[in-house]
Amino acid sequence: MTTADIISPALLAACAFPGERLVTPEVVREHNLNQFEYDKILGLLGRAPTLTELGVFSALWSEHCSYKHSKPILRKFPTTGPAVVQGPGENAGVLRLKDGWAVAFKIESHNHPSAVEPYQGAATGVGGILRDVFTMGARPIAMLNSLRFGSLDTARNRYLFAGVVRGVGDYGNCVGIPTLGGEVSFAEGYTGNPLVNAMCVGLLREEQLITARAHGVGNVLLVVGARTGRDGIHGASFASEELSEKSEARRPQVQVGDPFCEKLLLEASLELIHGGYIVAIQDMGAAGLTSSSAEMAARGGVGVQIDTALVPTREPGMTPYEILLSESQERMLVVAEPGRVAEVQAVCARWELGATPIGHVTDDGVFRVAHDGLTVVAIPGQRLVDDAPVYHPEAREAEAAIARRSAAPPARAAASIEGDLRALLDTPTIASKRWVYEQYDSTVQASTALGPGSDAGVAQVPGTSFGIAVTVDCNSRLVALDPYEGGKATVAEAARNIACSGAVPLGITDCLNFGNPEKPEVFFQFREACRGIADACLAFGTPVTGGNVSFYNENPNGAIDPTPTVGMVGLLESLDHRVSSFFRNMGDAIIVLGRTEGVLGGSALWAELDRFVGGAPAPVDLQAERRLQRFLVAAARERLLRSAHDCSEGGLAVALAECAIGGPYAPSGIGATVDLTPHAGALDPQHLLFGEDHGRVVITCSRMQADRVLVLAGEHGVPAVAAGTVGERHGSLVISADRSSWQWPVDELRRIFFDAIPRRLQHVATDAALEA
Amino acid sequence: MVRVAVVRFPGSNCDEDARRGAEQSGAQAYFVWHRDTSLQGADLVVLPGGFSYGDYLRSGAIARFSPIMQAVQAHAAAGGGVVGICNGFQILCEAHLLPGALMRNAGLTFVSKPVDVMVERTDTVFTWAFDRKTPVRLPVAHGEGRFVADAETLARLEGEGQVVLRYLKSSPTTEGNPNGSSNDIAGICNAAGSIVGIMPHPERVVDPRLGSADGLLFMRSLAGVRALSGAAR
Amino acid sequence: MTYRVHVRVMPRAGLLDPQGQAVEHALSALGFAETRTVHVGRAVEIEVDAKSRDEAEARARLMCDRLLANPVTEDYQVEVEAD
Amino acid sequence: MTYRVHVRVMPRAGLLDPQGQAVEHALSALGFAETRTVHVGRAVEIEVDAKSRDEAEARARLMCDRLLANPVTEDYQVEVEAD
Ligand SMILES: Nc1ncnc2c1ncn2[C@@H]1O[C@H](COP(=O)(O)OP(=O)(O)O)[C@@H](O)[C@H]1O
Ligand SMILES: [Mg+2]
Repeated sequence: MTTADIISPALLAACAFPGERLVTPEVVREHNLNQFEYDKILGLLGRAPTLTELGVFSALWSEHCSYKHSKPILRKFPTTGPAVVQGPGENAGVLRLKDGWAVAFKIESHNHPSAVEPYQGAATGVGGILRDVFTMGARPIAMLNSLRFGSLDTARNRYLFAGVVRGVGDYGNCVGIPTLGGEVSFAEGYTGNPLVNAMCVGLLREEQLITARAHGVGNVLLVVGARTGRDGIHGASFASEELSEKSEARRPQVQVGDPFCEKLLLEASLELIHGGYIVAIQDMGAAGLTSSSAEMAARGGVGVQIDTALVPTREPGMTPYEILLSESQERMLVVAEPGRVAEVQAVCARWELGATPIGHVTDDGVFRVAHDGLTVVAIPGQRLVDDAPVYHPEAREAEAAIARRSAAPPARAAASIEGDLRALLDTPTIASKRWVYEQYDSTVQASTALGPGSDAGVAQVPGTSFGIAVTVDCNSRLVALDPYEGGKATVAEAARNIACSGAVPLGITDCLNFGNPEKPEVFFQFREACRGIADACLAFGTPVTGGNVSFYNENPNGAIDPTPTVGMVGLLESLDHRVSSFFRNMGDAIIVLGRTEGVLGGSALWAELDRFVGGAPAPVDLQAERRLQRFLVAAARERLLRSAHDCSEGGLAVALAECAIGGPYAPSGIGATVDLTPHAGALDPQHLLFGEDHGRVVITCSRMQADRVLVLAGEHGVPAVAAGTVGERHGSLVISADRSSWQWPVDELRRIFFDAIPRRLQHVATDAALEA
Repeated sequence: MVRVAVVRFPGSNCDEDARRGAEQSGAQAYFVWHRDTSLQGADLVVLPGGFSYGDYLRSGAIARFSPIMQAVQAHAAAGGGVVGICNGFQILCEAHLLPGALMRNAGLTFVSKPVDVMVERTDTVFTWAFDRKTPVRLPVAHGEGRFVADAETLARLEGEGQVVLRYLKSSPTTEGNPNGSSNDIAGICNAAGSIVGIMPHPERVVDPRLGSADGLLFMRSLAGVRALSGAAR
Repeated sequence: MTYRVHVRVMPRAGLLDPQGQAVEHALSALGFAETRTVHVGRAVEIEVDAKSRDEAEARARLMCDRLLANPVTEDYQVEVEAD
Repeated sequence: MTYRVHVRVMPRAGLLDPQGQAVEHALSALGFAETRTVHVGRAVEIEVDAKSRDEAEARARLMCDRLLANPVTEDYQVEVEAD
């Protein structure tokens, strides 16, 4: 029995706010609560809820806040390890780096708001994830973003894409956080339901960590930052239903971001935390004041008393219901000892922010809200959070999905290896994302060691000689075809990207974007993908430190492709060890690591050129991946590597081409001569060049070091074959295998790769033109 | 040691980068708050990059009315060195300490990338450590960097050698002028070379361990401003 | 006939207008104590060939609906300049 | 009295107006063949306390000179809404 169970009914008295609607079955349904949940509320209160209380339950028991369909599955993630300072449950996870430094990081989705209003939806998504990180006491030092859209062939998708990118950029640029990486892909399944996942990474001294637990009876709750308006009321439950005509009607609830205010909030919050002025801090994200206050109280095992009439509002006449559920941006809830309130206000005033006491911590365990003294909410606080319903939906793989795995595409008549590579480099999903990341400030803070464009981004930890590497990844086609292997593959790719940069993978955060979990085939995807992620994390020793679940990503045509995005951070022992993706010097030896079986199931070749998404994806050998990671880090430490690039979509051919094309600001491409005969010459060329087996990396080293590299690979149990030589600038990429050979002028490939996206977007400048 | 005051406006976000860069080069660099009225005996003032007041209305338009700007005006009028980087350049133009204005990029999007620029004038507070015209590669990151001035002003800037930095047109890698600036201008100064505004960010490339030190000589110029005062006046 | 049409696109009432707020503060700091609320939006000036003022206005409204205003976050007003 | 003042700040004629051009293209791509030139600027809406319309207008002009318009690149127009 918890303390909450013994709260006497007298403490739970509350009355309707004058003029508010009666709680009828219809109103309950509007709040997305089912009969079972409503009965639970009746039992918990011992009476009918007021409308305001119903709003509170609706928000906190929404999928978005309560994880009611995902909790039992998420519990299976490995969450502990020697580096874990803070696991899941707080605003962001925290991992230990070295010399007293720690990294706080988290990823979050803002899919539905971005579908309705791409610019503001994406911008406020960035704002939210930033707050999650700096409320831990960490200074944000890097942003990443993972985006999904339907095909760029339609105007609506181009509009969404351009608007989202501008929104992500404008917000992060203004706050002054460099974007160091991300990913964008385009597939039919995201038409009408784009995905916008933003990740933030921050640094703190381990002793500066602060958590979101209200404690100390009598301590004061303050709202800091922007005023509360009527925007985004019920955003949390909006995020927990499918997009429909109805969502269009919700448009007036769009939240508008103010990155300038966020920057002030960031500085003020860090000063409040590091100066020891406050005992707890929590951002007001989804479900605003409701979730921030209720969750802080529940974590601290205390009650809170709030008066909504004290909350500064943007417009007069707001009801307690509206104030509690508003999702106005750039607000924080802070807990301070009564004696320090004046100091808190002084710090905030210096940053031109208001800090207004709105209530205090109580000892009766009740989440109580009054408006001008009239109590409108009185709910047992712990149970409000802990007793959220939990569902165990049915999971069953769709027959069609099983059938797809054993299908193969019709043979293509005029397939040419040369043409196929050109075509693949021209597909927006594979092509350079320079058009995107040039809109993001990637060098502010003067700590960027590797910006966007390489396998992982790397930032220096200021004042030290080491760095952190960051990446986000997900290949949703693989997850769609085989959720378990796809889940493994996602973590494996992230870890490979980190290791290619020379860093040791440390841990992950995840953003699990799926359709409606009440559909058995969707829940199957979810459960299996999570199992794959968990197994990979266990094998790699990279715990899950937090994340976000986004369900109900559907549109009239069905669920999106399952997209469990993984954000990973790694430790780069010394900045001097960092490795970028591109060929560098003529005469360097090219070595191919790993094994190629030539699996085309789920490949970009089939999907993009044959319009066929099917076949069984290659299985992931987690132990082989682990050995590969260790080898890459060891070789980087010995400073043996000139470049390292992993093979993902498009297989060996695309990876080699990307190495030869070079970085976005290289003066030209650089040629190479590669003979894959010793690697896997017996394979059919299509399978050899475009197969998407995992665990493969193309590295280069000086010719003198090649033997040492091969020996080191052998010691680590990593298959490695010397396969060629880096050629001259403006040269050609020549690949041969067995008795065939193919050739491409690198500068032509370069043009295709960098033009693919801009040439499809010639007219989207208009949206930008109309920005006020 | 040279005292460099870095002004922090609400929304500045390259303030720490500028302070650190100046300090690494040997200056004694410190922050002054936009509401302060004294520069605390600064030899040189830096208006750093960022989004002062959110860049609302026009970048730099609101910041120029900050209380500290009176002290900056006085310092400038007395011949003291003032350097504006990116948002700082925009503020200097809005405050009429430098001529012209910085408008929305011609491509309409924010542009973040390295650009190749020529340091054309090497006797200013921000460039004297260069001993001759030198091409450097510096990052830009701005949405409003298109330098605009009337024909007469442009002619004067060119005629008097007040163009400090110019985007290199022919660079194969960075595609030249990133924002449509008149005459490819990336930075200008007043006639004396004591007030300088540039769009690129030298303070972000001062550590060879991070890949480039092309900005170092700018920072050294700041840190050695006395040497200029001695030599140039 | 060529008409000159002035379109004013403003952030919808109730939505946060951070730019308006910033200008409001700046004006009052500059001593314009008499200003109350400020909102900042976009002005678009279009020259349109049309048979009549009414037609010019109707076309301009269509342009707003299709392109010039964001139906999710903005309201607009159209005015045709006297000829 | 409180007056509502509409301020229109437009890029000075002769200066490159990439926003206007982009909108012009987009409109013609959308089939608005009748549009000629388009310019995009800023609309500012201010509520001002003043004794008369004239005073409201004069104050608003002062606001433009000091803050709302950049004299180097922009022109402005002020209109006081009928009360
Ligand atoms: N939305 C984005 N934001 C920032 N950088 C991006 C974005 N999308 C892609 N990039 C960058 O482009 C490069 C290539 O991305 P991607 O094709 O996803 O790489 P990989 O397949 O090797 O993971 C990476 O450096 C990545 O960080
Ligand atoms: Mg890729």
